[in-house]
Amino acid sequence: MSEISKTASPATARPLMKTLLPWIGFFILLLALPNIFSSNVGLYTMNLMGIFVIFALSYNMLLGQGGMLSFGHAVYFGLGGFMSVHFMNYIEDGDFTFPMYLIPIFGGLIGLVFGIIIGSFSTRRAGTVFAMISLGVGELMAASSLIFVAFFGGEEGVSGDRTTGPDLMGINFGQDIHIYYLIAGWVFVTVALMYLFSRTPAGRMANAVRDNAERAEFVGYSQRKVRFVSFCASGFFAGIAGGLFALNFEIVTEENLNALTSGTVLLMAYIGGVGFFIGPIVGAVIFTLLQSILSNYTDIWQLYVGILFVLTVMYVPQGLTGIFMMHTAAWRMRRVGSLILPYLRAGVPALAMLTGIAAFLETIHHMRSSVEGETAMSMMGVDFDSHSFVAWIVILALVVVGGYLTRSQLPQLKEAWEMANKPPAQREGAGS
Amino acid sequence: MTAAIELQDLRKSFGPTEIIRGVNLSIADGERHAIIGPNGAGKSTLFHLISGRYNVSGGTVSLHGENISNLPPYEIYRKGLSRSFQVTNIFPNMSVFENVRCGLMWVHDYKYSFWHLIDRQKELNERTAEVIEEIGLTSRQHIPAGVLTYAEQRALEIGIAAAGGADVIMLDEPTAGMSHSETDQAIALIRKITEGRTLVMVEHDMGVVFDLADRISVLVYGEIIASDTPENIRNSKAVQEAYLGAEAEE
Amino acid sequence: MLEVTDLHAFYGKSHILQGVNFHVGEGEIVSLLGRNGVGRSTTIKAIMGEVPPHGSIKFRGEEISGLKEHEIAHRGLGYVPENRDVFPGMTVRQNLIMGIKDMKKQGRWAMEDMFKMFPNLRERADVDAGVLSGGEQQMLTMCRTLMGDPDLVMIDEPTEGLAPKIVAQVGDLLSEIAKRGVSILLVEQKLAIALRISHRLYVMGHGHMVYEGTPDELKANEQIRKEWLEV
Amino acid sequence: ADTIKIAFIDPLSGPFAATGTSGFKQAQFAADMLVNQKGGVIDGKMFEIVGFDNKISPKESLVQLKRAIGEGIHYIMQGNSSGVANALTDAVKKHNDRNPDDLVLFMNYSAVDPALTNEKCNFWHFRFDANANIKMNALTDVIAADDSIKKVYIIGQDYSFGKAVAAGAVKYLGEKRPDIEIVGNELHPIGKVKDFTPYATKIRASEADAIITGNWGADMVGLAKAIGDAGIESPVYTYYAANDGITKTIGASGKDKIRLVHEGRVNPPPTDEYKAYHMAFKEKYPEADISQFRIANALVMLANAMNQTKSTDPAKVAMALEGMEYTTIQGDKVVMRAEDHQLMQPISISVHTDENIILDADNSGYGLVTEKTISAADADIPPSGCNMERPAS
Amino acid sequence: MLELIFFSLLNGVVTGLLLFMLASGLTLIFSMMGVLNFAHASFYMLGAYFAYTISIYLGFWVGLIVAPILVGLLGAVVERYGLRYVHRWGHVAELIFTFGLAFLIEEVVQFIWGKDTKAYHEPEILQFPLFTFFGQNFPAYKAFMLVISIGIFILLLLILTRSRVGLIIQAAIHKPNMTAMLGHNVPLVFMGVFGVGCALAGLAGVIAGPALGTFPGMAFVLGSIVFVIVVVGGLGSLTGAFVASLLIGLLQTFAIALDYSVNDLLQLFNISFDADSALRDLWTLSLPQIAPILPYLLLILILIFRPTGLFGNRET
Ligand SMILES: Nc1ncnc2c1ncn2[C@@H]1O[C@H](COP(=O)(O)OP(=O)(O)OP(=O)(O)O)[C@@H](O)[C@H]1O
Ligand SMILES: Nc1ncnc2c1ncn2[C@@H]1O[C@H](COP(=O)(O)OP(=O)(O)OP(=O)(O)O)[C@@H](O)[C@H]1O
Ligand SMILES: CC(C)C[C@H](N)C(=O)O
Ligand SMILES: [Mg+2]
Ligand SMILES: [Mg+2]
Repeated sequence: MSEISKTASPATARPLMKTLLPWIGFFILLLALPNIFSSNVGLYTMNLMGIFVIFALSYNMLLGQGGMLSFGHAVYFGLGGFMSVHFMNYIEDGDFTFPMYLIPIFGGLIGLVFGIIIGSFSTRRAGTVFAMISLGVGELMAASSLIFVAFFGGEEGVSGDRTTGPDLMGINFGQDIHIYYLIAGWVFVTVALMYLFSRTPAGRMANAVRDNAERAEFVGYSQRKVRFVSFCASGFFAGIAGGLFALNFEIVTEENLNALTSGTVLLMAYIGGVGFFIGPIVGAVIFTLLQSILSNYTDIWQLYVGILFVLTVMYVPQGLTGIFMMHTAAWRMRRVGSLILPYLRAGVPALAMLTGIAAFLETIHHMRSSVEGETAMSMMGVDFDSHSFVAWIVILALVVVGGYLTRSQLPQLKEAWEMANKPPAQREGAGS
Repeated sequence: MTAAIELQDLRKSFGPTEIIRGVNLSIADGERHAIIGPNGAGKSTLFHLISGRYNVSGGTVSLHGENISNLPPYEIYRKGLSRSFQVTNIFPNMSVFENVRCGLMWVHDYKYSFWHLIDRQKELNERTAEVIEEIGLTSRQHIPAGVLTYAEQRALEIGIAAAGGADVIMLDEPTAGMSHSETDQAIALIRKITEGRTLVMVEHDMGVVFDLADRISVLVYGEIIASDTPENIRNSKAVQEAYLGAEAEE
Repeated sequence: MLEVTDLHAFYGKSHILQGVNFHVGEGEIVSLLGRNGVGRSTTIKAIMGEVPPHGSIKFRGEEISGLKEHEIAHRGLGYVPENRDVFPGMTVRQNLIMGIKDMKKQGRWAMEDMFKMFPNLRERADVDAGVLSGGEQQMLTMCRTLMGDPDLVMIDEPTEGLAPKIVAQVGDLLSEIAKRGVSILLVEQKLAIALRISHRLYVMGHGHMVYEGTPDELKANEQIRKEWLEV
Repeated sequence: ADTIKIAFIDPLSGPFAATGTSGFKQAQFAADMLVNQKGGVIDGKMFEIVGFDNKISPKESLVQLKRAIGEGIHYIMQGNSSGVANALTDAVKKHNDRNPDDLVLFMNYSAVDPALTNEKCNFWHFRFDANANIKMNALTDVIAADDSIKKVYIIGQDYSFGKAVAAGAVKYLGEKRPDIEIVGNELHPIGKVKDFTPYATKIRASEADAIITGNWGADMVGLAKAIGDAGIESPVYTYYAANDGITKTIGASGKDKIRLVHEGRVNPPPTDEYKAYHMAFKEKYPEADISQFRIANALVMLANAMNQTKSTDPAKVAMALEGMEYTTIQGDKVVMRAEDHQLMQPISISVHTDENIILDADNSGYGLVTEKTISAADADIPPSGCNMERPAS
Repeated sequence: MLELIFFSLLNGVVTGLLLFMLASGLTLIFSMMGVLNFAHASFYMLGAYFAYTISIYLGFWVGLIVAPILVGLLGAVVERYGLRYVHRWGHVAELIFTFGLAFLIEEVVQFIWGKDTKAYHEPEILQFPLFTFFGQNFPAYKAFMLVISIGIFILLLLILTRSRVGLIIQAAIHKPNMTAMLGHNVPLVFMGVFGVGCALAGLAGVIAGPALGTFPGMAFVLGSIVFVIVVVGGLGSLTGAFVASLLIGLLQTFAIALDYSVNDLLQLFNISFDADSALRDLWTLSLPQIAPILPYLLLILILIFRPTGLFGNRET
């Protein structure tokens, strides 16, 4: 018996401190961020990130953990938003009193209620049928939102004011920085809850059903119920994200529940990596960054996002997080250091090539969209004439030379990679 | 005493063809029962009918005297019947440990709980570790099940089926595709794991069958042509003709 | 007809075939014996191009190593895999149709022949192959390959998982195939069948041939059987 | 000297991009010709129009507003869709309430939902276009005068402006010609209808003698095309059935059939100054037209207000704009009514034709010829329900 | 009323057949390769844009022939260098790949052609009313659309039922090696089918471009409705797609044509309602208003009660 307890899952044996450490780090990070990025744009971006982090994580409860591909997840997000904004208005009108910062609860609840309603028939099946039902429900809701004006406000949506109602220690959340801390608080709590959910029997069975729904039935679980539970939980958290959206923007419109938003969350989760808990977080952060920062610098940022997305699906199906996780083996063996140099040697020319390609696209775009005769443009702080011969030579050189050098470095990179990941000389096995 | 499993005039048709044609069989509590028969006789189908994977077209299946025909698989499992599959059927992306734990969760009464942290459930995890120990996969417990070798997967398949402590265990060709030494290990494992329970299995490897079974039923074209002790079956003319055939040659 | 010289093959870095030499003549049944894991299946896969082959493989005097799988099949080689690789979502009939390479040409075998040989299949002709019993799937795989009218079939462990009685049936089928002028390269574990129907036998050791002879010779050669075949 | 940035928040992509981008060009051109080339404002500060694409979404507009504010912009300009304007005016008010040191002023050049200057009026919002009721009042005068019209079909986009048009039509027709039967009053989703044929079929089947619509952008193109294809002969009374590809689509099939109510005149060109301005614009943007002359008025009035107060502080500028009088380069005298921030200006009714066209639209040979102009005073509809909170100063 | 019904019927059939042209390519790709191609409508859009550009220089008719071929080739390239690569990551990855592709194509189209609507028009010789009925015109171009779509239906039906291509592909999805060893050139067939499917979408684009407008959002507008058709008709069933296309085309036109509302229904039973209640939108709901949601309602109902669709026989 004593032998057995030794082999128990290490998770149970793991010291509490070690489990908590990442969470404490996360907490401190959330507190520190606004001091680092204190500009308006910085705050705005981080608020959006927070909302999308919750939203994307809730999405991954379906796709990554439960194997349900949904094209209509924005429904719960949007409904959560609408519900919250209505409650904001009730508070403003004095119909009832409730602290504004807890409003997202209502979002979560309506997400849950609709999760229960829609989940009751859509989780009956998985795979394509589920995906198509989600698509249908998504479109149906989006179209209905334009019809049921009393609740959805039609084309204009519903606006509210977040500064009314009982305040929190004199703060009425008028400023973005207040909202930041509010969102951060919610992010911390919901991320923790969603993480914990994945560690419960329901969460584990969601994985099992994703892997092999049929077998799950032969260990006592109805696959439909398992999916249903995940689906409802996911709707709940998406609703909370929607509520935060309502608080942050003080307006909720049809867009919050339409296919575009559903697509965006899928994109975020997938780019980040659906196989990892933090994948969607990474995805949401990167996507929001691209969306709000890149769009300041270039008109064609969506083109870049599209390219990034397609390349991710093609070459790193585990998502960007997957790229980091690929290094864990090397990291454990303390060999990551040996990769730095090869990475640099391949990375610098690759960067040059990418710059070249971006310059090419930007220049073409500029030539086509600017007014007749206007040829001066700037990119990354460099001013040049889009019609000049020199500019094109430079672009060409960047692409060709960069591309050639990158290619020439690849074999070395591959070798270094294999070296770093070679298992250490077979030591005595731990017995079997 | 009621039988562990009782089949009464069980029938199954796919479209116009009747595959199981009125099977009557009673398997006593604690018995190790083997079902043999030619390919396509309907052995796996019979398993599917009992375990709820297929709906029956006629007749009844009873478990400990209770009619379980046409219940969904999970209901049947909850009543104490657990099975393995002829074609390996595990959770490939989850670790071996999690695979086995999934087989234990329901019986430990966690159901669809989302308020228990699973890693904190001491008893459950200890029991999981025990089962893994029994199937000899302790050193591989954190590896995704999908990358195990074939024999290891077969062992895991049996492990998941047996983990939950169901009192009736059904194994469909547990040793298929194993080498001789692996087969021997598997027999030992099955013997150990089914100690004190009812075992129903399908096997083509006569060595295994005669080694393990208390009683053997022979299924031919959806009908049971004989159900008897191993010796009697081995000597039965009808069985030799229908199934063993050229076996004597080697 | 088939002439394999100095064939090497690798899985990743492990060198599985280390210079295999053998040949199969017109109308001949040749068996490839050996213990588990010596590389018999790999040999066939290398010939079919599923595993990249290194060395020379000549079929009717033409070099076929390096060709694509479908090109090799069109030269007249047929392959029956060991793991009952039926197309589960298609009916038995569709599976058989899939075997045909050229719809316009009438080959040695018609679908009717197949059904005659295995009435089981006729009965199940419009059922998805995936739900066939293991044994039925094995029969189907074999028939499917024959539908392509190969001049040489390579069959990998056709009796694996079959009921003892059907095993005998398979032996008869193989003889029947040979009678129609098709050469056979058979990989078998069950010595009995191989000895009964083959014209010649090879015994394979680790990655290369260790013995060649007729069934009678092998029966007489206790030593080889002890060392390379028995477990 | 430094520049004064003005955020132009409008659809620069999507089904209404044509209208948005054309407005953007007109704004840039007006800032350049009428402000910057005349020496800028105060002591040489130049206007810079910065485009922000809102994809015609209220939500996205607020996002763009945040961005604009983040970039230190204090003046925003928007016009396409009253839905967006409703959201913006609300957001601007909230922003100014919460950030009294960082004020923003909203110049609405085209969103004509009457509510914006009535119940939703707001000190920081100024409208430089005549509102939907003022325009409908003028349009129904023309309809009422035509005795052959007995049945009218109203069709519009399903949002606040479309509804305002429908409500206005029902109200004024009811007052002026109670005998006219309204045989259809229909709203369709905005920007989403792929094919207007079913609507055309319905209109035709209703045997209406006239059609009233406020459709614009892609929705007007589609509707015009379907009406033309179905061979419907009834006259169409509209707000925005010209330029940005619409005139070209209608072409010969709409000759003398389509009547528009609008501010500003094109044919005959009201003044030489305007004609020169129009031609200069065509020179620079051969593919576009001056379709929204009010944009120029808005910018010049803003410049005047800044010059007057010698300040770029939105609070002072807003005060100066209230009640400001200005004579446009078309020679019209316009006044920004202090009470509700609605610009009082003459409006015209014009017809789609290819005769007597000096300045055509879409380079199609067709254009608008003004048949009737109503003076600012006659066109007036007094504000109702505007309770404006003015900042204490 | 007769006029309304007659023309609604005609319009519905025209819309339906146009939808079918799109759906047929998608069905082809889906039934054969198991790929739910989210980028399908994007290829349709490319067809319209290619044809637009070609028509500027060489006229409509050249565009009609060349543009679908170009789109088909592009589709083949996408299959060869994208989809085939992604295939190894499984179905979800494939689906997501096409989803990303749809996004990318829209961006690329905007990059190349800009964001505004293109002046792509039907050819002069088809710009006349084919007939006039009750004083309402039926444009010749619509008749042209009708003929082409029916032609495609017949052609595809022949290809699908008279050839083995379908089987080969289906086999190759799951077991490419085995299929190749039976003598079938799998990669080529895959590329071909995907290319043909895309070419069909392209053709639909060429024809629909002048009628429905050529703008960057045109793919998005139709994208999901095509899925509805394919699913409602039964995944992989060409006949199903045909029937579903007509059904949805008619549903949409008739919903717009017939002005009935919940209110009418209530009055029938002499029920009145409170004009201020929160549910007022529900009571005043009219058929034209809910026209856009009908297809999706249909989709959900079908999936709940008959997950295989009207004519389908498999779920995934
Ligand atoms: N879902 C189904 N639809 C149609 N026929 C089926 C289905 N499932 C099984 N069958 C048929 O039922 C018969 C019995 O199959 P089963 O798998 O039970 O055989 P078995 O006795 O297990 O054989 P083996 O020993 O080869 O595994 C076979 O002929 C098979 O084709
Ligand atoms: N896909 C693979 N990757 C790596 N190694 C492989 C692979 N397939 C087979 N091997 C190894 O190659 C060797 C030869 O395998 P092969 O399948 O040819 O053996 P065999 O002689 O046919 O034996 P069996 O009786 O098991 O069929 C074995 O050691 C096997 O482990
Ligand atoms: C640009 C304009 C056509 C906008 C329209 N007048 C509205 O109020 O929404
Ligand atoms: Mg079986
Ligand atoms: Mg083998």
